Amino acid sequence: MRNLLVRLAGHLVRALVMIWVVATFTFFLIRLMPGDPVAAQYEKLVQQGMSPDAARNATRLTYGFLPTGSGWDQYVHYLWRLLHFDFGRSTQTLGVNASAEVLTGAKWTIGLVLAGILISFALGTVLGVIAAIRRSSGVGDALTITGSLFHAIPQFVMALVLITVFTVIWPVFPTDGNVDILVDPGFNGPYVASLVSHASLPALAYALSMFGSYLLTMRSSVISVLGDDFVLAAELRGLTRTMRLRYIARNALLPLFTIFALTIGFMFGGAVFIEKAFNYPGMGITLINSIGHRDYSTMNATFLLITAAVIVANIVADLLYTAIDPRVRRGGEAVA
Amino acid sequence: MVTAVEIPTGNTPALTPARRGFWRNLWRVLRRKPTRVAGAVIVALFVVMGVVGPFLYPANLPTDPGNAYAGPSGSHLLGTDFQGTDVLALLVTGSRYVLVAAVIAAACTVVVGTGIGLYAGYRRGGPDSVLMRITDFIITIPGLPLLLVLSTLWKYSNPLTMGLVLGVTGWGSVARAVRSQTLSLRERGFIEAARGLGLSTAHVVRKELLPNVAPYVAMNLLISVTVYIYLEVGLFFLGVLPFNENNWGVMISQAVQNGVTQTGQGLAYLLSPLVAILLLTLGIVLLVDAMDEVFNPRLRED
Amino acid sequence: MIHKKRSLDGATRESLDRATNGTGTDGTGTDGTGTDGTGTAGAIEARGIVKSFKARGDVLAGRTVRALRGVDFRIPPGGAASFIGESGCGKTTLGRILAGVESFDSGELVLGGVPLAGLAPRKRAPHFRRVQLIHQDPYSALNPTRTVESILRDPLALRAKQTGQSRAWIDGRAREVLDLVGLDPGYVLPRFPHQLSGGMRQRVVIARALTVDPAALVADEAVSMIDVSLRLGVLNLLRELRSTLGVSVLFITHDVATARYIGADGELYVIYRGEIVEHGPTETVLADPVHPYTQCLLSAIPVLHGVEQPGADRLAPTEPLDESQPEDGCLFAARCPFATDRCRTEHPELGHLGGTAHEHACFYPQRRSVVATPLADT
Amino acid sequence: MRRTAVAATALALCATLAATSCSSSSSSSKGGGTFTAILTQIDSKAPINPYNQSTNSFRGYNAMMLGWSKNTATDPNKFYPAIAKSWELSPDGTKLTVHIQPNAKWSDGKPVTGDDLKLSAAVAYAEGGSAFAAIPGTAGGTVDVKVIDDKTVEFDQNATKPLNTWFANVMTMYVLPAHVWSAQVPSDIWDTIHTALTGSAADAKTAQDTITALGKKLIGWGPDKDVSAGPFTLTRVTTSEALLTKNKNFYDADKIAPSQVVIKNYQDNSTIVNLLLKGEIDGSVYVAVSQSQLDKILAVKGNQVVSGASPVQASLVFNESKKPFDNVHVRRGLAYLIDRAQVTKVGESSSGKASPYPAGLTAAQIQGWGVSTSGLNAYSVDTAKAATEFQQAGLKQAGGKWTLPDGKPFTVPIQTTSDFNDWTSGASNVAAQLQAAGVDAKVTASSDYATYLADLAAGKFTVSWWLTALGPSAYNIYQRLYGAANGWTLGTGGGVAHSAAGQSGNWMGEAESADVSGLGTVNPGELTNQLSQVPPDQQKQIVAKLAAFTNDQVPAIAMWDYVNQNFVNTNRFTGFPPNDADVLRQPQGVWMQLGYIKAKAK
Amino acid sequence: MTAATQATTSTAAAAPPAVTIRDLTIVYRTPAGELPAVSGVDLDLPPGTITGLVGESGSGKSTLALSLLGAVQRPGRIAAGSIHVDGLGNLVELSAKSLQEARGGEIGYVFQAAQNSLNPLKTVGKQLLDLGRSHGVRDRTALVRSAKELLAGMGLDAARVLDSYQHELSGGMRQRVGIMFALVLNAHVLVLDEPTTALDMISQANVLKIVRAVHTERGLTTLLVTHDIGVVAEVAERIAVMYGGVVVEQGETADVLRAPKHPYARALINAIPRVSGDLSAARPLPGRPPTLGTIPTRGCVFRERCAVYAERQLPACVAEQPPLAPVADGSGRLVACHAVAVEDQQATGETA
Repeated sequence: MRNLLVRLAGHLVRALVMIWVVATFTFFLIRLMPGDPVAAQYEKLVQQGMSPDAARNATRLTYGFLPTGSGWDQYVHYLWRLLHFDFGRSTQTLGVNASAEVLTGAKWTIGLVLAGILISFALGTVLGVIAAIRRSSGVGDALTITGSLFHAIPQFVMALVLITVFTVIWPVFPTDGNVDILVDPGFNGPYVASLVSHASLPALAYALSMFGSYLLTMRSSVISVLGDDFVLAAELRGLTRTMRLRYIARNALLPLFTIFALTIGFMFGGAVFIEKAFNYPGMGITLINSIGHRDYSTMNATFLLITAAVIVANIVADLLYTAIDPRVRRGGEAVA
Repeated sequence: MVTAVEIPTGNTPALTPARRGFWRNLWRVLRRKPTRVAGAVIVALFVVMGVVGPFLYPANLPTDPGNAYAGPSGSHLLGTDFQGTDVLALLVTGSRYVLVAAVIAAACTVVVGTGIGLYAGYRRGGPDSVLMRITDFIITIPGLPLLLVLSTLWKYSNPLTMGLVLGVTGWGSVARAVRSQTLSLRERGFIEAARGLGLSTAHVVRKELLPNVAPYVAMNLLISVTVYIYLEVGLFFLGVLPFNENNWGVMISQAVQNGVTQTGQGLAYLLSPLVAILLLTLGIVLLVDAMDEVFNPRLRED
Repeated sequence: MIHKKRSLDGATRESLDRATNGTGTDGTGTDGTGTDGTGTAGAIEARGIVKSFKARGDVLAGRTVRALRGVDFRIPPGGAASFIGESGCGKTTLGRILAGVESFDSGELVLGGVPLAGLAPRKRAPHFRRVQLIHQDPYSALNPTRTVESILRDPLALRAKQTGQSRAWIDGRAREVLDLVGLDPGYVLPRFPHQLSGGMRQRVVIARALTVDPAALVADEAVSMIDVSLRLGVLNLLRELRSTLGVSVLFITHDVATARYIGADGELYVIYRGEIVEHGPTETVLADPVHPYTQCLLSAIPVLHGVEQPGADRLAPTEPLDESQPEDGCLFAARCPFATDRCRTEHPELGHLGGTAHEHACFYPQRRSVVATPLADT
Repeated sequence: MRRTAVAATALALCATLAATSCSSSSSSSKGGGTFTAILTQIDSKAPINPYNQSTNSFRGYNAMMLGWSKNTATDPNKFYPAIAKSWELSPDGTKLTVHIQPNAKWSDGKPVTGDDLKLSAAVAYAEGGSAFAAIPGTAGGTVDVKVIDDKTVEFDQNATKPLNTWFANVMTMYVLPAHVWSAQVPSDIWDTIHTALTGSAADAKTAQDTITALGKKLIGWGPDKDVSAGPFTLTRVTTSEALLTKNKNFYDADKIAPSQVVIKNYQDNSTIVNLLLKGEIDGSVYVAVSQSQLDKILAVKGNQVVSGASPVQASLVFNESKKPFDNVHVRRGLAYLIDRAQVTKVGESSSGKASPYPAGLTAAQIQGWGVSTSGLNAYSVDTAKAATEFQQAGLKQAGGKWTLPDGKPFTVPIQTTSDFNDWTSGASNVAAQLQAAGVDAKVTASSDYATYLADLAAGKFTVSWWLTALGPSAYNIYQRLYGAANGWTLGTGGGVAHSAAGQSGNWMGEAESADVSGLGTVNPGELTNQLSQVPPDQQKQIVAKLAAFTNDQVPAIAMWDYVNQNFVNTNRFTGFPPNDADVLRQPQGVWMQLGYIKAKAK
Repeated sequence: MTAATQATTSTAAAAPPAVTIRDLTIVYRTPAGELPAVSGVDLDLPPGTITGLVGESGSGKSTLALSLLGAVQRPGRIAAGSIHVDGLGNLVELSAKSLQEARGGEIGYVFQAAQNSLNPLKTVGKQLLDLGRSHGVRDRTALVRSAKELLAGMGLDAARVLDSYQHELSGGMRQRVGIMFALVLNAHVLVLDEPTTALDMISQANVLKIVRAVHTERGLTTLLVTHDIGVVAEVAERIAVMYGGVVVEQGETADVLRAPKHPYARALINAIPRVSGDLSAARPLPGRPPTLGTIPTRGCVFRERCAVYAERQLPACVAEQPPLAPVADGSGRLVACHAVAVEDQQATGETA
């Protein structure tokens, strides 16, 4: 237990440092971007038919939400606010807390990502075990090549295909949004069903684009575990096949936690593609919009949130590892 | 494994000439499986397309707005685009930007990733900590969002910048993997022996460590190419990259924006670059399988 | 394919001497302290070497394992010393320290007459290079991606660069060292390590060590991973190198018989928990061990029933080493069948046995006949 | 049995998926009384505050103005009644008396009164409405708002610098419920406003700061529960949709057929097209679609398109600070080379019409302002005329390629942005046409519109896309060509000053004036500024003059006029406005208020 | 020889063998075709004895050991022959289910010490329960009790060990746990594969002492596979020497060690340095042990390294692999050598 706490403390310190670095990096990077929120808003208003004067007036307020002072002052101010979990105000939805903006989207993205991970993990590991056990047969080869291909096919291609198939050719899934607005919100059947049906295609896109990498990792992991002595030992002790498979699977799963952490970052990044393709209002859409509107606070908050998600995933993966692997949990060394 | 039987990989472990040319060796390994040959042929085809292809067409491709979104026909094998330009011509002339950028990015990733991974893993201690923190940063910072922001900063007027930017943001996981491989190789006696013999760090890294991580590096190089092609094309798909030259990403982006997925009109325009990418991916996937054997003399034997 | 060891013809020997001398002057050139390539050039001396490791996985607790607790020994040029002890006794660490791949906390190491304490790490390197480590595992000691030729060529090329030798010299020398270890250069040079047997691999490792004209070889369990029928060949090789090249050999093992085979005319050191508990001429210690630990160790050697008869005082095996056992008093007290209260409280120092070269660290030294002896009728 | 558990979850998920795939299609057709519309971005975190750019207060649905502009080309002051049932404007245009709909009530049952309007005006000051600037001496600014009685309110304009746009600006003021908003607004707000407008310099400054601070506070605020005077109230909003329910208290509730309205987020063109293809949208805003998409959409049962002229035009504008584009002959020559019909076909095939004349006006505007087309040059494709113009500019033709006088190749870099597909497609076609004519044209794109605008304003581009003819007011239209972007800014004395190319945001780099045969020396910025001050009949003359000037000088080559293409679906509702109805330029909520859109008889 | 060994040896002579291997051939599929790792081996394990099976790498000894559990790993398979185990019948013909039950049930297997034969993620106790479940053991408390007894008998803190993970056990402890697993279900045949390799001398002595003790206590039939003749000499009554997939000599340990007949057995014994006696008595063996691909397919497998062949060049050595046949001295020793056969013939010829 103490071991675990020490690990956790170390993680937290590193996480904070990393968040600071990313916060700093993005802060300055974002300020290098050409364009400013006022100009972007002004043009939009004028195109919506507002007169130039009116548009100028309407955008004047936005200036009030832009940081002032030297770059350094802005940075210090920004860090100071970060310490209070204040991510600043959005300039796109003027005056609204950037963190609220991002969290609204993040909620949906996290749901999708988790669903995607769950499906791809289940699919990938099961197929990975099969591919490993049947590795010298055609089934194994086919699975491996399929895994590699799916691993390579990116999310947006997957999304395009799914959209074309399931909303145009065979329209069984809704095309956009996260829930049917007409359904009363709350924990009731139709609402949950609506949530699920809206999430299914994007989640599937995630899953299909991810399971290949789980499959490949699981395959090589199982192959390596199959070579471990204890597997043969279990056979020679007369353990049943199911029991042995369970031994193998549990040991083979360990390396997947590391991959899992990497995947999280990848999936949150991929949210931009998936959400854009399915018009699913998550963090990716928030990010695209905030970039388009040069909404600095929201951009910063999005970056930090994704970073935090990756870091948390890493920590979770490590803790899972610790929980499952007694070699880590109960001190690092053997007695002799 | 308990099985103490040493299973030979071939009929006779007699002399394998050691210093056989790399290419001959490659060919030998490829020949073992038809899938590998297929992969190599596909990849070679695309290389030729990227290198030679653009010279076959005029700098400015002819347009024919009256014949936009045409389906495949005798005069336009893969149909036409939104202003009646031949899709095949676009595909061929557009391959160079995409491929060059992806190869540069992959090379960048592999060179930086391997370099840092090897150095950090071999050196350990201070340099390792510093480099790994940088690597963590590269891994942690969300890549695609970063590219979205960078795409407003850079003009990506040529594949070189495109490739460099992609590569610079993507080397983290390679570095980490190479480092952990290096750490485990470091425990192997031959590294210790090389140091004991007074061989320089440069020598140890280049001659002892590098050949042992080579299969991994080669696989990554190949796979990175596909990853970067997709990333590039994905950015074009998102519409965040300016299109300054013909390339596949622009084709997909234009086709999708023109509603090909909805109307089916100009399907060939959308599918051509997609299929090209998938084919290249398949080629690379099939080829990757051979890398272990190419670089590992132990597996290479007949 | 290991062809019969050729006796060195005059020309080879001459070139060898030249090379050895070359190294000597090279060494002096860099550090200014003299070795003349004859007398004490190869002497290795250790005084009070101490080394502790941090236990891994427990950063905050900072528990340390004391691998070596002040080890002294001296090996003359061309001499042999064997270090025996059970796993975890620190013998491997000692070998690695001698070869310069591991650092040590305190103590003094003198290589070829040069004390290393005052030297900067860079200056130490050439001296450590003269002590070459032969790993236990010949499979991992050779880079699997390179041919034997390329493996041997690199250290030779470095040497050639330093001494201004030609390419031809490198080729010739590569063949020479292979000849020395009893391998056929024509067969071995173009091959990859995996194409060689364990014994041949270990010979290549030795050949590689010889490329730098070492003063000493540290052989850490050098034959334990080699097939039984091939072991003796490698052991013989080490013996021959001692006599033909004047290389001293440090043999580290838990297998007393092989230690005896290599170093019957040398010194035997028995290490227990980082301390030397008994030391003396090999045959003396084996025939008349006085420390109970040595006696336990020797008692554990299997007896070839039918060919040998067990020693009259053979001891029953003790429990294995447990690092958590108390460290005050004699370190062996907890496992010692003869321990008294004094043993548990007072730490015995290494002392000479009745004015002989035989040293021990026991309050109650008593000779016991624990080693099996050949049956008279065979 | 952990693995089995995972598998079981996966199965359960699949089961739900299968179950919902059916229910989702049924839910979309549920409620014949639901009208599904598309609007711009929806943000569930946005406040119910019409002033916020992202808002859950939707104009025409739950956000009401005093009147709905007819957006006619010639007279921006034509309005349909909204909260204002009727109004009187004093002859000098400085005093507006508004009569509130007698039945107007908020959705919580409280009547809409003059106090509501007065508070709305106060908020407008804080949020920076065009007619409500808390800065002394602002031209066209409101100086006072008087509540005459419960249902009558008077607005007064700054009499010293009146503008003819003031009336429209006041009429487009959002009406907010005072009983909801007053808690957010200090009770002495009008004192502060008056101080800001008339107080001593120091006091005014303090008052202005107070108002600005209030504006900052208010902009992000919105009531938790919607209180609307419009036909609908907001029920709930998700991140991509908003649900509005019919407001029983709306003064014209009888006219409103739908019992609820779903407003969908306009995030991405293709998702909208997908929805249209499913026949799920009852009324859309302008959606740019390709010809093939249009065909496919219209093939869906019930889908129809209602289109009208749109006061928006896509043009290629020149940066005249870059040589040789400062030379009018070069610009004219290029205009002669480009087949605008072809560009339109490639770029905006279904929702664009090739602009007939490069004059800064759309075809509808030319007609509306009665500009004589006889004097306008259509710049029909004519290589010979182009050659003549180029030669006049000193360009040379060698081997079919045009070169600059110094022999360097004549290149036309066309800038576009990846954000707009029609622009990029159009640009490639322009480039292809020019290349065919021996002009080395090249397309480059900015990664996004914000970058494009920033680079544009920085004067980095040579030839770039620009939306022109943005109406409806003539002043607005020519502001796009002869406003700040070209260096003409309002001086302190009310006149117009011109800054040199590259300065004060003058990225088009036009000269202050030019000689045009038949018109003499014209300062277009001066003329444009006059448009905001003179009555309509005088505006007509100025517009004609500016059209001729623009047509002659070609600071921009108009490519196409956008067609305001609204998709509607007649499966559930009928009675949509006819083509070209002015109401098409307002949201469908306004259509309903004006009596359009009826439930379809079953 | 101790009294105990004498006693068991004498019973061995009376009772039928507990394990009878006849003409066993095990082949591995390789790119070069199926190659035999074990060819035509006959071996008897008399009940109550410890038989030491000695050989170098590639001799086929581990494959043979695995075949005793019907667990030859792919790509290997039993191509011919039979393995009769007392109470089970011919293993080669058993169903997968019966084989699974026999493993760990009737036949216990102990791994090399360096190998991690335990699931690293589960405690010994949990794995014990898994074992019980796999073998349909109902009475878990009895299972745990007998495991504890076994462990305590081997000098371990049973409760602590059952609660430990593999990495918390030392090499010697793991080996004892391995023995516990092999015997906890009351196996009567015990196969030990290199049980002391990679252990140091003291641990090795401990393990051997335990092997000896449990063997006697439980009346087991034990096969001890090792490359170390010393280990066999210490505990085994009988010894079988394997080379190139063939048993070349078999007999009472003391007899074989005292006077090995087969040139390989002789050379192997001579190649071992000893702690006492004449150092120069040790002689290296030339050549290298064959691998699967280099085992001669015709003639004697040892021919290439054989000193006798080098000297006498018997044509039979080239022609065929000599059968394992009893030597004429009546000691019950079996040797597979043409030269020995010829000598015997000459000897019997002379006496006759």
